[in-house]
Amino acid sequence: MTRTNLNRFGTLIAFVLLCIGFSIAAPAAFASPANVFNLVQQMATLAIVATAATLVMTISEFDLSVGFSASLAAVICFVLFGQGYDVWLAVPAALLVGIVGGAANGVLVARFGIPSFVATLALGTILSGFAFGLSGGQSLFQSVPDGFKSLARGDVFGIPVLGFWIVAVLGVAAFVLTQTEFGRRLRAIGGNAQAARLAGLPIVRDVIVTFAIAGGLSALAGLLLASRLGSVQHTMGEPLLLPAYAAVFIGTTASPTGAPTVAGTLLGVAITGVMVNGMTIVGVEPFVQKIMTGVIILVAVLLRRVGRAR
Amino acid sequence: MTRTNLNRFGTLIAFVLLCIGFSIAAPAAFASPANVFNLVQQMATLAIVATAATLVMTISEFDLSVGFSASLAAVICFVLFGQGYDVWLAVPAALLVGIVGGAANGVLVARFGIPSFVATLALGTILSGFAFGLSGGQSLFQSVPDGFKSLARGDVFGIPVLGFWIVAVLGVAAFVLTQTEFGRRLRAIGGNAQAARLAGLPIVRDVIVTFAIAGGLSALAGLLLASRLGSVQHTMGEPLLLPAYAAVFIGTTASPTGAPTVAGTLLGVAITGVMVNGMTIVGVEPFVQKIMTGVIILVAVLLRRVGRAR
Amino acid sequence: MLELSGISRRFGATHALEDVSLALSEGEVLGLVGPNGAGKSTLIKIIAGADRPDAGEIRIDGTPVQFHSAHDAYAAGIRVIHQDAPLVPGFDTVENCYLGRAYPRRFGRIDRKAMRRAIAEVAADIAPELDLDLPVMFLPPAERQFVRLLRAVADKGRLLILDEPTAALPAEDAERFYDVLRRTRERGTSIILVSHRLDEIADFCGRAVVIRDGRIVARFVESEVKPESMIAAMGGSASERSTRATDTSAPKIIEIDGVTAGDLTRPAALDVHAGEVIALYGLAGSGRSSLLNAIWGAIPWVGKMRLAGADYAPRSPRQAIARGVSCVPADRHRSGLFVSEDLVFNKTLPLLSGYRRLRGLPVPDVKAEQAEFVVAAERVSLSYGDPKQLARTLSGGNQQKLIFARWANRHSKVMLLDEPTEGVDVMAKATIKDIIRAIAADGNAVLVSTSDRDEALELGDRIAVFRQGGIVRVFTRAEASAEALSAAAQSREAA
Amino acid sequence: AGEKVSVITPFLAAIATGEMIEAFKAKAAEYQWTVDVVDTAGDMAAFASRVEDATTSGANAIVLVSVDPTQIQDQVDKAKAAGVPVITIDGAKNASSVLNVTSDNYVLGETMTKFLFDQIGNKGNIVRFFYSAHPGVHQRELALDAALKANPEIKQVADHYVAVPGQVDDSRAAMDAMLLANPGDGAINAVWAAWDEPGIGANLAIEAAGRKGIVIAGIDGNPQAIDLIKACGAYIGTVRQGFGEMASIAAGELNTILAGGSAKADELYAPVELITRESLGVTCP
Ligand SMILES: Nc1ncnc2c1ncn2[C@@H]1O[C@H](COP(=O)(O)OP(=O)(O)OP(=O)(O)O)[C@@H](O)[C@H]1O
Ligand SMILES: Nc1ncnc2c1ncn2[C@@H]1O[C@H](COP(=O)(O)OP(=O)(O)OP(=O)(O)O)[C@@H](O)[C@H]1O
Ligand SMILES: [Mg+2]
Ligand SMILES: [Mg+2]
Repeated sequence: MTRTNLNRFGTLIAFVLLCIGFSIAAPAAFASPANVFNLVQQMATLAIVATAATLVMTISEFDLSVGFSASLAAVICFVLFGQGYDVWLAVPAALLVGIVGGAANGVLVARFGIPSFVATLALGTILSGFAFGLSGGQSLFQSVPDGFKSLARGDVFGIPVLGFWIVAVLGVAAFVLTQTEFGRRLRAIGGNAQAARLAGLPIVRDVIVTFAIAGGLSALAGLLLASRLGSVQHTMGEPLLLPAYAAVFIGTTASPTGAPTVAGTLLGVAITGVMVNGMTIVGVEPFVQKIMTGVIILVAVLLRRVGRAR
Repeated sequence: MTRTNLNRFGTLIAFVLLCIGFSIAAPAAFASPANVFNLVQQMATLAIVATAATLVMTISEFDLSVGFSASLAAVICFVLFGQGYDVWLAVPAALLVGIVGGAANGVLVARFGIPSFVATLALGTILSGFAFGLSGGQSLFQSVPDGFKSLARGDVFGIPVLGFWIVAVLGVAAFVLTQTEFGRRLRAIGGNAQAARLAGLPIVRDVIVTFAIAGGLSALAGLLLASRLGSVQHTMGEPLLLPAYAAVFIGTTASPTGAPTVAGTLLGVAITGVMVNGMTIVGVEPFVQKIMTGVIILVAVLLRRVGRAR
Repeated sequence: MLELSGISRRFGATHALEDVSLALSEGEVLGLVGPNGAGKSTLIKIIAGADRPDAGEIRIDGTPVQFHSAHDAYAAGIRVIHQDAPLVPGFDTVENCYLGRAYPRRFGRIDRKAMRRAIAEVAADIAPELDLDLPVMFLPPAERQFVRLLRAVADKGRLLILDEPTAALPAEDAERFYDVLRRTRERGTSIILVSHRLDEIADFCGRAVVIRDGRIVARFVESEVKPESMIAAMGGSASERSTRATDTSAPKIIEIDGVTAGDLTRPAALDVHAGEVIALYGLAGSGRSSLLNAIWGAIPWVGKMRLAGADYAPRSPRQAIARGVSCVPADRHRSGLFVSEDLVFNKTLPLLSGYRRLRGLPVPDVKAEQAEFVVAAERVSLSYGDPKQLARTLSGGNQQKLIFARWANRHSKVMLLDEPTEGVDVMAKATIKDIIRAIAADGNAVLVSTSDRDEALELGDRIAVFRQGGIVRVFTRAEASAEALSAAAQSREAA
Repeated sequence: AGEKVSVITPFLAAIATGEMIEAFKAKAAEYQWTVDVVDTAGDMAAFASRVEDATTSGANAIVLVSVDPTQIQDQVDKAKAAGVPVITIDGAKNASSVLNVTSDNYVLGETMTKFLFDQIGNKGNIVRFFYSAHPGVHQRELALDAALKANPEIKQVADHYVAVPGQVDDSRAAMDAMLLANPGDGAINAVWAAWDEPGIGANLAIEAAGRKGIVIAGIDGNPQAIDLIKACGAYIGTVRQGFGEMASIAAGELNTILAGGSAKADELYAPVELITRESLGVTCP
């Protein structure tokens, strides 16, 4: 138990040290309420996509289409705006596309037994082709209703709206994974798919549902990003892919059994977010930033071993 | 046995169909000797990086630093050229950096138990920071010795030089994996690490060596690419990452046990290579190309199920 | 040759081994027995270099040694089959047997032909029908056990350690293995044998030690090595054979008619009445598991089945559960356990929706789950430290009990049990048999496949004997005897 | 008429590149060429491969967009050897290509920098958003460097190497941080964006922080940037590259080349146009 806690603390300690370090280096700027506000906003889309990745990794699969789904959802939403459709139609339509795309991933994986890496990359490429075609390769920013912009901007009682999204999405995901029957089933499938099937779990259905949720969350992240930026490019979601999985894997190092957890993923997102933000504030050279990014991540995951026997 | 063969044929059949399709669509251009020559050249770097990925996936790990290693090696080589160093010094130095970087990955994974996804991404980011810093973020193309250019250009007896590289690298890798003791150990470690441990295999050493080889191969691919293009950008290797793993995974669908094989990987590389080449020749719209790419990959991996029971 | 002194090993609060001292001389055969969780496998892992003791010393030929890896022990001439030893799934039998060994070479290249020849020679004696060239992932569980046996005896060493080598093997298959083992013993190899089949220990071992709670509690030599005395030392008593007769007037619960599936290649017919326990007996690969898996909906099957008078055609275990069927699958590691999850998770998973606090809300009541776990664990005499410990930290036999415990409290109409007592100690076996009988006595039907011939005889109201993919004969209790079962299982003529 | 022209770029996802290619396609339709557009999504190796494909597939001409041919010299040489004329739009002069049509990137940078510096009275603090990997963009950076040397009263207090793709979000996050690192009115007076998209990201951050007294200028004449200029916020100017003009000059010259003639010169420039509130006729309160 103690050892476990020390492990868990390791990565958390790294995070705290990072925050302390930046607070000393740039006390006024880094530790200011405004920056915390910014940080929360900046982390939101990544946190949501990383949650999608967490769910999929819980069943021991990969979803490489998350970034493509995010882009496509944003493009569809803005194309619909351009044709005069309302927020209440455009947003659900875009989310639905994400969910359907995700479900298709699930079908390819669960029904047809295609390795998820191939299935989701291929399907993601198809989605990105549609995003490209629909946007005409252009940046879309016209006729965006104000209602849509308020999805991800501003604050309520001083707390950024995106903060509420983080709490809502990650809170629900954490609850589902740890407290519900569905979450248990996902862990079982990820732990031993053969045994899960023989224990009577509806594996095919659960896998499809998981990928569909991941697709829906990715689409949501794409929409929030679009709302935050007010414009859409057809490749905008792609840079989310690697950081999302990096966050999940950093998170697994903070979990006693090495399984992905929502809390661990949030820690991973927070570490990467704070790192980039802090280094930009301090004004580190771009190439040094890259080197430091790698170093800090390694230190963070190595620290967890401080408490390890042997 | 029959079932196995049919499965194996599935993806191969997809490949042959693809070639036939393009030959019909563009008989003069696609099926010409000049185009076959091009195809071989175009596939070479990806084939080598995908071989690195195959080795690492044989031990059930990921190496996300392959593209970064390729870039860094190319940058280092060109920076050394710029300072007047000779090919005989610059090339081995660049390869050595790749090997050392790979070995460092191996140490992080095998000794410190960091998930390979995190370790290699973090280390890769560090490598890319160095590539960035050394190149100053700019394209390098000055004072490249002719000897270096001949590494990846031209032909011998009508066969492109890069074709020999493919045969050499993939041939050796296939031989090592299937015929040698080292290869058997890698397959055992990847198949069941616990079984390998209980059989007393030197896992730590083998994992480090595998990552080191992967780093060296990535560096080689970067150098060949630099030689082919005659210029170097500090991000040039990055687009190799996803296609390399896609090729490996496509290859696994052609293997009876689902394990990665060099032959399967080559098939994966060939499918993606022919697909893009053929579509360019036929002249497909960019967004349609993306959609087709996804569709063809899915069809290829689904075809293998033609021979399946049920 | 081997001396252990003062060996201790702790896992958290659990003292798996405490001050164990033991000596083995050249060519000696030692039996190691004890209840589940006593520390046998831990001791073996330490001798094999797969685990390190917290305290104590290992000496070989009088010299203290420290094994840092399994390779060190191997180099010292120690050969082991661990309990539930993992194999490399993509490797065939030959490759698995050579893992960690020096490969034969010919002109510098690995000589696959020589490898195959060497393994085939041993296989001819132990498992003549085993396909040596098929990746073991495609082999059924029983055949994978043969691979482990081959691996252990094909590579000659000074000391051979076997941790429950025959746990799921029928007596006839086990006998062939012991024949080979006898020859090994005659060559002067020392052997340590762990088994819960005490008659095997009595037959084979000149000396035996009993471990309980991590300590050696008794040592027997020669004629003292008897099942009764060992059971007494373990703190249990031998069970008796019940005498009941089938009530053929009771309603048929399950009717199987012309079913083929997997290895069950000849159409099988069998009716099971309420209150009846049918034991399925046969050699490995004879089709018993396939029949159970078909009824469980786990593999594709053809034919006709009826359950409680209605048509029954399950296409997934889920459908089977919905109809009141329960199943303990064979091969707990591949098909049963979630080793990285805790005990409660493992216990309640298949019937999770039964623990809701609010009926419509799919959120399990953790307290209720835990309470039920404690009761079930008690019932199957599971020995564990904490309900929250991970399943992988249980001893082999306790893992098996955990899987059995899943269904122990359910009122199943049909209970399918595939090797439910694999690796379970004699006392717990008796408990499990009692539970099985109690379930049947409630008016349910039980089909239990067991490789333990005595268990088949004790449990079965009737005993269906399988041979080469079909049922060759169904014995009534009166007709059945060890000899008759063996004869039927090995008979040459088809039914 | 009927000639096959391959248009190849690694940056189709970049808005400006897309605009040039669309304009080129429109012109090509007039000349009745068949145009195949190929994008390699930032992948230089694939870019080289596609140039080879175009050469062997018997294209009558190859048009490279937004790249310097030196980056794939061997492939361009081969095209030349095969008798396929190569022209570049928004690229660079090269011995093996027959024509480069571009805006003079140095002039673009100079024009924008001068405008921006004038707006802050040639005095104060600026931040820079840049991307040296793109040869054209790098020229603009050189223009800024020169202007900084010439204006010692202007100080660069922070810079950011923009991540592509994802440039808008990335620039926004960077600007968020820069604003906090340089708090107080006058700590930052201007944002120098090497092209419009980072400027748009910076604008979002400034808007959200409610900071006054910062002006932004970019390059490209991106429609969204023009909207922002009209909106009277921080964004005050952009330099419109004549993307359409570039494409039509290139198409016109190519028509001559395909007819057996040769280009007017090996490098031609399209006019650049500074877009400000003034030029747009907007008066702000
Ligand atoms: N990795 C571990 N972590 C924690 N406890 C462990 C671990 N391995 C074994 N134990 C505990 O050590 C004790 C001895 O286990 P061991 O496997 O040696 O028993 P065994 O005698 O082989 O039993 P069986 O007959 O069931 O195989 C058990 O209480 C078990 O739970
Ligand atoms: N078509 C199939 N698809 C999936 N699994 C199959 C198929 N055919 C057979 N199996 C599996 O193969 C296994 C056979 O293993 P095993 O040797 O234990 O059973 P058996 O042949 O019935 O022999 P035994 O009498 O020893 O139980 C079964 O567990 C069954 O699930
Ligand atoms: Mg044991
Ligand atoms: Mg069986």
